[in-house]
This record gives sequence, C-alpha cells and structure tokens, in this order.
Amino acid sequence: MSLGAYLAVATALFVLGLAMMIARRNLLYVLMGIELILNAANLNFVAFARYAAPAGGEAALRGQVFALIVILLAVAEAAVALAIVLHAYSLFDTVRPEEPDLLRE
Amino acid sequence: MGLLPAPLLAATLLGAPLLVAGGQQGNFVTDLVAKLSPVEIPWPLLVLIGALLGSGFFLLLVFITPYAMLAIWAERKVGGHIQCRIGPKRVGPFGLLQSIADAIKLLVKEDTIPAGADKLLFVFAPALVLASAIAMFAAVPFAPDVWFTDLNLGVFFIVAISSLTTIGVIMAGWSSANKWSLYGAMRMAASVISYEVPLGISLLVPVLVSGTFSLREAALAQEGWGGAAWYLFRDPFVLPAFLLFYTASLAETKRAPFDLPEAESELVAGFHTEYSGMRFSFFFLEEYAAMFVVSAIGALYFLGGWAFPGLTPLVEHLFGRGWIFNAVAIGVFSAKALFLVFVMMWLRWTLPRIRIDQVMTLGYKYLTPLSLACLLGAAAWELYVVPLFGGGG
Amino acid sequence: MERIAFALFAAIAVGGGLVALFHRSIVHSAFALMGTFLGISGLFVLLGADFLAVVQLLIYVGGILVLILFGLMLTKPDPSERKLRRVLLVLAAVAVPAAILVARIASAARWAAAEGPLPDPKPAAREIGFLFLLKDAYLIPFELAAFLLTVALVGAVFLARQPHPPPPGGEDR
Amino acid sequence: MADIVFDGGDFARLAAVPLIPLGAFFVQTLVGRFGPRKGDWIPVGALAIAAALGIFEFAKCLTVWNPGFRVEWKEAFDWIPGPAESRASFGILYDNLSATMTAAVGLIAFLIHLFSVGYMHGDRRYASFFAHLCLFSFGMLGLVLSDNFLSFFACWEVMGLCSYLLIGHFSEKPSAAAACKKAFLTTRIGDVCLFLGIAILWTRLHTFRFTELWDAVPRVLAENGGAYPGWLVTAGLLIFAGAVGKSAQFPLHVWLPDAMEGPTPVSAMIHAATMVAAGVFLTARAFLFLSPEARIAVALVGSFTAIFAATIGICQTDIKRVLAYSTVSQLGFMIAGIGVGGIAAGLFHMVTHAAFKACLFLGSGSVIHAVHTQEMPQMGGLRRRMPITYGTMLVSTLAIAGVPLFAGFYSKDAILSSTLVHAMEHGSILHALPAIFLFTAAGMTAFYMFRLILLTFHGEPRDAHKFEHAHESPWVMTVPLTILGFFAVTGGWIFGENWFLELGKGLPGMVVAEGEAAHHEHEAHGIAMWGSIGVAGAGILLAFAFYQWRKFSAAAWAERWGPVHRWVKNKYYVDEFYLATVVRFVMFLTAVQRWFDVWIVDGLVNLVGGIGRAAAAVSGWFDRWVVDGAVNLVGWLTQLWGGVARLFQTGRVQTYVAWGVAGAVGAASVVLWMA
Repeated sequence: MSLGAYLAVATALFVLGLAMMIARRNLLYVLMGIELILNAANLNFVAFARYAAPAGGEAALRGQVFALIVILLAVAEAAVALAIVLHAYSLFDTVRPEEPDLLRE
Repeated sequence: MGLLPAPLLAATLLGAPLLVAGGQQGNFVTDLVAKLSPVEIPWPLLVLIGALLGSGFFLLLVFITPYAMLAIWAERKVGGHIQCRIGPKRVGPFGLLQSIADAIKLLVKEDTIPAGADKLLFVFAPALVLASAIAMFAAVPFAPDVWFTDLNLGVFFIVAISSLTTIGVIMAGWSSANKWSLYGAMRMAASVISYEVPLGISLLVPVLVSGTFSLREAALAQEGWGGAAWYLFRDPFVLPAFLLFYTASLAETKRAPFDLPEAESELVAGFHTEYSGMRFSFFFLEEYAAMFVVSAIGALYFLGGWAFPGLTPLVEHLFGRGWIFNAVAIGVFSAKALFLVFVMMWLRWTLPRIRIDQVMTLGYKYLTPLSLACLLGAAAWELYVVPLFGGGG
Repeated sequence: MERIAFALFAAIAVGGGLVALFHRSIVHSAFALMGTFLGISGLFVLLGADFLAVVQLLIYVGGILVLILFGLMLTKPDPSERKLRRVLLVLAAVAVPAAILVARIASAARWAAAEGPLPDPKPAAREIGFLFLLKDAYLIPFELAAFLLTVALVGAVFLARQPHPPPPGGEDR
Repeated sequence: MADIVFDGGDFARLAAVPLIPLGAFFVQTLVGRFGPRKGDWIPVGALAIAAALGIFEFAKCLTVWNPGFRVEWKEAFDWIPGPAESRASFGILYDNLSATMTAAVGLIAFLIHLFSVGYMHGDRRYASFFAHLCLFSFGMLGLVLSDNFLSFFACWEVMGLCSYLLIGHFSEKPSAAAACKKAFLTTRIGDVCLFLGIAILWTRLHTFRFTELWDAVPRVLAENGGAYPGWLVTAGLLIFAGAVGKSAQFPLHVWLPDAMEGPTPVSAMIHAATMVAAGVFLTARAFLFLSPEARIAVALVGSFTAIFAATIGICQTDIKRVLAYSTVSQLGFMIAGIGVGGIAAGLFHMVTHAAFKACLFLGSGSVIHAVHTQEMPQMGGLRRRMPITYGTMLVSTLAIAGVPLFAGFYSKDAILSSTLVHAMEHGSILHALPAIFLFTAAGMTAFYMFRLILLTFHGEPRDAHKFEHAHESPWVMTVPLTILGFFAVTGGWIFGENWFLELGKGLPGMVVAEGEAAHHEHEAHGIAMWGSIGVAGAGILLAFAFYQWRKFSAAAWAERWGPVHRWVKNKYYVDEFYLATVVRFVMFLTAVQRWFDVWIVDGLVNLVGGIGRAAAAVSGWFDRWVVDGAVNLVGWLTQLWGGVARLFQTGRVQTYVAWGVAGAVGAASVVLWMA
C-alpha cells in the first residue's frame, strides 16, 4: 500500500470528526469528534513513521511513541471532559453545547 | 441466522494480526490445510484460511461448543452436589447429554425480538460478544505446537479483546429497551472498567517475570522436572498477584460473587433478559469461553502451563517432543484450566453475591493498590534479589 | 492480500465515521465509532504497529468508548438535534478545503519510500518500552504522561465528588 | 625515600574520615536521642573509626618516610560543574601536613568525645551536644583534607557554627549566651577577611585549588619582576586576618577566653584539636601568598600575642582562663614560628600542643568535675585525691613549659631557633623582636603553668568541704587523659624534630637553609636550646619560689605593682577598649541612623505625602474631566466593537471550532500557495 492511501483515510476521518464537532448539537458528539480527529492524527503519525523508516529502528518507532502519548492524552481528556459534561448536564439539564450561556448576559 | 456474523467478525479481528504477526510461521490449521490441499495455496491465502478456520468455525464447532456444553453440565452437577442434590441425571449417563438436549431446545426455540427494541443492535450484540470470545480463544496456546496464533502480544491482546465483550453487553442491554437490561449493562461496564485495572496490573507480574506477552513462550519457560520453574513459586509476590488476578477475572467474566450484570434476584437476568434461543446461547457460550480463557491465562502464566512435575518431562524423555508430548500437554493444560474453571463454579455456589457498591469498593480500594504493590514488589525482587542468586541480569 | 485487508479496514473505519456522523441516534453513533476504532486498529496492524493496535483496542474500545456510552446513558437523548442539511453543509464546507489542501501537500512533498511493498515490520512492544525508559529518548514525555494521568484522575474525581450546587440563577429559569 | 603509592581505596578511606562523623551527626541529630544511652555511642564510634582510618593512612605515610609527599584526589566531587574557570569541585589534598593533622585531630577528637561521655553525663542536651561535637570534628577533618579554598571555607564556617552552638551549650547562662555570640561575631570579622582574600585569589587566578594556586604564585612573581603584586599582598594579609580571627591572635583574641563558658570538652576541642589549629593550618597553607613584609607582620602579631597573653595568664585565678590565655600565647608561638619561616616548627608545635593542651583541658575538666569550681584559690592539695589527673596534668605542664625530653620542649625549641635564625639573617631590631618576645613568653609560660599546678594540686586544701568531695574521675575521663599524657611526653620523640623538619621540605614556600643560613641555623639551634632550657628553668623556679616555698608573697607583689597588676589582670582592658570604641561606635552609628530615619526618611515620606495630596487634588480634577471622558470614550468604542465581535462570539463552542478551522485553512493556504 502506498502512503497516500493511509493519508486519504486519515484525512477522511479528520474531516468526519471535524464535521461531527461542528455540525452535531451535543457535547458528547463534540467529544466523539475529538476522538476521531485524534485517531486520524495517530494514523498519520504511524503511517509516516512506517514509510519514513521502512527498515525499522528507533525512527520507525517514533511515530508509534507519539501515537501512544496521544492516546494517553485522549484518555485523560475523555475522563475529564466526560466529568465536565455530566456536571454541566446536572447543572443545566442539557447536553447541547450552546445552552450553558451564563456568561452571555 | 445469527450464527454467521460472529465468526466473520472474529476472523476480521484476527485476520490482520495473523497476517502480520503470525505471518512468518503457520499454525497447525495452516499446516493441515496445506497438507490436505491437492494444489499449492499461496501463503497469504493460507494464512487467511487459517485465521478464518482457526478462529471462527473451527474453534466454535470443535472446541468452544463442546467445552461449553460440558461446562454447563459440570456447573449444574457441581451446584447440585454442593447443595446436596444430584443435579441432572435423566438424559444419558449421569445426565451427560443434558446439555445437548438444552442446546437442541435453544436452537429450535422461537427467536423473539421485543417490540421496542433497537433491532439492528439487538441482533448485532450477541454476535459481537461471541466474536470476541472466539478471538480471545484463538490466542490461547494448548500445547507447545498446538495453537492458532502465537501473537507476540498474546495476553495483552486477550485483555484488549475482552473489552469488546463489554461493548457487546452494553449494546445488548441498551437495545433491549428494558430497564433491567440497561441496569445490568451499566453494572457490567462499571465493573469491567474498574476490574480491568487490577487484572492488567496483576498480569503484569508474570509478564515482568517472563519478559514476554506471549503465553506460549511464558509456558515454555516454565517447563522443567519439579515444577519449581512455575512462576507461582518464583517470588513471594506472584502468589498474591495470582489471587488478585483470579478475583479480578471473576469480575471480568461476570461470575459470582461479582455477577451483578445478570443478578437474577434483582434484575431478572440482567442484560440478556430479552434474549432467547440462539442469541441467548451466544451469551452463555461467551461466558463459559471467557471463563476458560481467563483460567487458561492463569494456568499458563502462573501455574506452569502444560508442564506437570514428573509427567511431562518423562513423556518428553520417552517420546521426544512429538505429537505424544503435545497430546499429553493438551491434557495437562486442559486439566489445569478446567480445574480453575471448577474453582469458579465452586465459588459461585458457595459465596453470596455482593452489592454493587461493595464491588466498586473492593475493586478500587483494595485490589488496585494491592496489585500495584505486587507489581512493585515483583519488580524490586527481580531487580535486587534475583541477581543475588546469580540469576537475571 | 494486504490491499484487500487495507480496503476492508479503511472501509470499516471510514464507514463507521460516516455512520457516526449521520446517524440520528447518538447511541448508534457511538457504536459506529467502535467500528472506526477497530478499523484503525487494523490499519495499525497493517502498518506494523501491532502494539499500538492492541493499545488502541484496549483503550479506545475498552476505555474511552465505554466512558462515552456511560455518558450517553446518563444524559437525556435529544433525537431532534440532527439537521441533515446542516450536517451535509458542514461536511462539504470542511471536506472540500481539506481535500484541496491535502492534495496540494501531497503534490508538493516528496517521500523517500512512499510506495510499498515495505520490509516486514518487527514486533515493537519491547523496543517501545525501552524507548520510554531511556533517558535520552522519551523518559520525560513518559513521566509527563504519568503526571498528566494522575492530574486527570484527580480532576475527574474532584468534579465527580463535588456536591452539585443549585443551578445558578435558578429562580428565574 | 620511596614514593607512596596511593590507590582509590586509600582515598576512599580518607574521604570517609570526615564523612563518617558527618553521617553520625545527621543520625545523632535526627534519631540519636531516641537510642540507647541517648545515642552517645554513635559519634564516639564514628570518631573512633575516623581516627583509626586517619592514623592508618598516616602510618602508611610514616612507614615509607617520605615527608615531601603530596597526593591529590582531584575533583572527587563536582560541586559546581562547568568549564575550568567557573568550576568548583571538592577533592582531597593529602600531604605531610594534612596527614599529620588528620591523625592528630582524629585521635584527639575521639579522646575528647570519650571524655565527654563521662563529663557531660546527665546533661539536659546530652544528645545534641554530641551531635554538635561530632559536626565540629567533621569540620576540622574536612578542612585539613580539603584541596581547595572553597570546601576549606565551607568547613571553616561549619566550625564557626559549631563553636557558636557548643560555647553556648549552657544557653540558660547569660554569660554563655554572650560568649557564644562574641565568639561568633569576633571570628566573623576574620571570616569576612578570609572570604575576601579567597575572592581576590579567585578573581585573579581562577582557581580554588591549593596546588594550582601554589603553582601560580611563582608565575605571578616572575611576571611582576620577583616582587609581590599589591593584590597578592592584600590577599595574603586578608587570609592571614582569617587566621587571626580563628586562632585568636591579637587583636581578635578576646573571644577565646570567654569561650571558656562552654563545657570543658568543648574548650579542649576548640583549643587543642580544631578551631584554633585551623587558623595555624590556614597560615601554613597560605604561606606562599604572604610577601616578606607580610611575613614580618605575621611574626610580630604572633610573638606579640604570645607575650601579651602570657602576661595576662599570670594574673588569672580561674583555672580555665589561665589555660585559655596559655592557648592564645602558644598560638602566638606557632604563628610567629610560621611567620619567621619556620613553618615546620610552627606545625610541630601545633601538633604537640594539641596533645598536651587537650590533656590540660581535659584534666582541668576532671578537676572541675570533682570540685565544682573553676577558681584556683579554692583548690589545693588535690594531688592526693586525683592522682591520675595530677600525673597527666603535671606531665603536660612539663611539656608546655618546655622541660627537656617532653614534647613541648622540642617544638618550642624549634620555633625559638627559627626566630633566632630569622633575627640573625636579617639583623635588624624589627626582625629580632619576635625572638625577644618569644623567649620572654617561654619563661612566662613555665611560670604561670607551674603556678596553676602548684595552686591546684599542691599545698594544703584551702576549701575543706570541696576537698572532701573531690574524687578521681571515671575511666572514660581518665583513659583519654592518660593517652594524651602519654603523647605529651612522647610526642616529641615520636614525630621527632626531624620528621617535621623533613616534612617542612615538602611544604610550599619552605626554603631549605643552605650555606651561611645553614650555619646560622646550627648556631641558632644551640643558643635556642640552652636559652629555652634557661628561661623555662627560671620560670619554674620562680613559680616554686612564689607558690610552693613561699619565698615571695604573690599578694605582696601584686600590691607593689598595683596599677600594672590591675591592668594586666583585667586583660589590658582590651574588652573595655572594644566596648568603648567598636561597640560604642556601632551604637553611635545606629543612633545616627535612627536620627536619619526619623528626620530625613520620615520627613521625606511626609513631604512626599504632602506633595501627593496636592497632586491628588489636581489629578482629581483631571480625572473627572479628562480621564473619565477618555474612559467613556473607550467604553463607547468597546460597545461598538463588541457589537461587531458579537457576530462572532456566539457562545457556541462549535462556532469557535469552525472559525478556528477556517483560520487554520486560511493560514495553511497562505503558506502553501505563497511559498
């Protein structure tokens, strides 16, 4: 397979995630969109590392290490974001991102 | 009906790992196919066939189903005897054919889907659950040369795949459009998330000792005359790690006393309340398969795999490492794993179910710190004590 | 063979993403997301990152997705929130520039080994472990990640433990 | 003379010599008092090990008999890593000087620790006393093994701290509290000077290491045409000022007698093994930095201190004060010896003096322990009650008085002959002064030391009650006394003058006498020997005449010389002088500053306040019309801008994401198509 194919898949996922973040009106969709975007980025990392250093070695693992750290970040982000979402839900009784608007007035 | 999606899904899950990780060496299915086939089959295709057969139909038909039937019969027998009853006795000798009768009953039973259910997910959930069970099974080596795939990440893979079961259970619980089912699913999710942590950490102890994720290599490393090479006896931290692992795996497989997801006294039958017929049997198969898999991990990682003091070395000495040795190894290994399964049943019929908050408390407050302590202790042992005896490095 | 596998996994991933984006029910979206994660895990395997693939399975499917499902189950669904027109519009608005940009980048860049077939990858779990523990490599990111996870854990627990205050300005709402 | 082979093990043992007491200090401080016997065995044991190691390494040097040896463990520990000109690393410089000192200090410190077990028994701060004592030992041991000025100074300051803590051990007593403050502040003057001197050397030569500095001095001299440049003279004098402070030379000697307020083992420690010896040690280490003129100054300061303190010692009645002034006087001997070029002689005297002065102090401690007073007129006849103490103290007194065959004789003789050589070589009255002073002081030493012995141990008991109570001390106190007494007798033979003269050849700055100088030396040696025996004998005879045979009445003589006696007895009113000048001046300064503060600073502040009030009125007007107008304008503008920004700030996260994406796409496009 060529690198381009992986990049195409990653682009598609990125676009889908971004669209999900913007178009859907639910904080959990925003969260899911972020996860999609992160996954697309991970795919890019790994694919680039694989094709940049086909012979293996430390350079080939660099992308994987990046992706691993991104996954770790995603875990932390998901936990905290979910706690925030649930908190917001219990405060405002909604999960629509535009409705908590106390600062608007 | 619902039979096909599960193996296909499982094959998808496993095909890729087999293609890449197991690509260099065949398993005994690929060997068999290559030998039996009149024409030469190209290698990648052979691998895929091995994956499909090995992980899907073959496993399901040849191993999981008979084993599950036997286990269900055993469970009823064990339960009967523990409660001073006899258990099934009418169908066949000692009621041995009872499970077959049950299976036939389940197969011909009407397959109902509740009216308010989310049909797609309702159908998909049991398939997913069973697929993950099969995929888990495929990573278990039975003997030195009998295995479907020798992933170098074997146990890690199993733990990861087991989380798919959770998704399936949530799917089933949610799509049933039944409050009790949803409760059961949520309990499942909660307990699995919490118990995955101590399970994983306590498994890291033998991983640390063996230096590999591969179950087969770990088992090979524990061979020897006396059984002293079993990791259980390696250092003082492995035994507690084993007990922690076993406790956590009880929760992972939804077994008593952690069977909150299907607590029949509170939730009717939990997430599979609305299922019947084939689909119901899938959940059952999964449960027993998962029991076997965690027991197999316990046997392979802690209890010396297929090695048995005196017996396996003798066989090896007499017949070499040929098929006889492998057969004996399968026997020993299965005996160990089934013994652990038996202990699970024993516990189920002995211990009362605990409350969900107690489950959470146990998981977070006791098992997790204890397993961490075990891991640290084992690491310190490997680092400081083993060199004292001239080992390690 | 690899081509077929790639097509399969890419289809699962992108298809899952599409379903997740367009489906009316958020629960279905979440389950479709599982397809995406599984597909990406498969792609990782094809890229030789088997360890990462398993981590992806374990963490995304077993952890994050379950968390999201938890969140779904604990909040009120809002079945009327999807407006197909808006979704399509946004998708088009995002996809077109992205596609143009990626095409432009792809045409501008030169990669050494952009075409297959590549040599077989090696198992990476052990090497990644070493990389994370070597002082010259990624020890500090590793420690930072540990620190971050601790902070996130404490933060999440703190958020969860706080007794919920009455909604601000509750009287006139 | 074979070379000494020193390997890593030896250096490790040497490094352990100071570090073990340091570790023991921490242990003792943190957990010691919870242990059995309040943990006193920890420091004692640590010192025992340290002393054993020090003596072991010294013995190794002795067996090879190569006094000129010098080994270094460079940069054992990088304290401040970096390029050579800004690096500070600690290492070990082990030469004949530090070898001798390590062994002597270790042994004496150990004996003092042992003695303290008995002496301090039942003290309230027993545990912390041992901790501090142990840290003190660490300071001295670390100091003698330092290979650079930085760690030297660090240890130096550690000792300053410990002397403060230990002198003020009985901090309930106001006099002890005052004494420890005095010691700390007085030595601090010297410390500041020392620090400045080190700083000068560092700025000029970019190194702290002794060996490199020594190597640099000839180079500097060569560059400067053989003369000492001004900055080097200054640095040398400043470093010597540090030694003056630490070694209690005139005019900074005032703290040492007051330091007697501390427990007697502390006095022994300060006087014999650690504190004051550090100054002498420093002078020897820094000898090369002293220009010839500075050396004369050193010799004069030392010899003047010797005679000055000796006269005071004659008139004191407090047993410990007599010993204190005797220490000051003997330190003057050493400093003067070094100043006239007899480094080896000065150091020889330092070592022998360490032995017999430690013995004397511990003996006086034993006496005080027995009779619970420090006033000699209340003692008398104690030799029957305390035979061991008496014997050891007598031996030490013979040594300090310079009676032949005892340790002090050899060393003092060496110093005296050095001064004579010095005088002969230069032949001016200025150069002869040290010799005259020191011979006089030697006689006085014999006199006042025998006065002490006779008043304390001989004659009839003057206080029957105390005499009845007196008894010999326990073994932990008498054993160190005996050992030290042994060294007071044999110190001269063990080391022998030769060892130190040979040793001197290895020291930097030591010029080996040749030709005429050697002749002078030979000649001077004879004169010095007979001269010192003569003055010592005269002093002893005089003491017996006054206090044993009662040929003369001390009281009558004091009467006859009334004003002089009072003057001397009150230590030449140096303290009062300082009180009247330095302290008064500081007080005056503070008064001036207070006045300045009250009138000038406060006045300024009030003035500023007034101006501020006036300005505030102006600014109020300005504020109301101009600023508020501007603010309103800004507010209006903000509202206008807000109206525009409102279009973008919808409060929806997703809108922001969309804008962010649009921005990113725009930026990427610009980069891609413009590039």
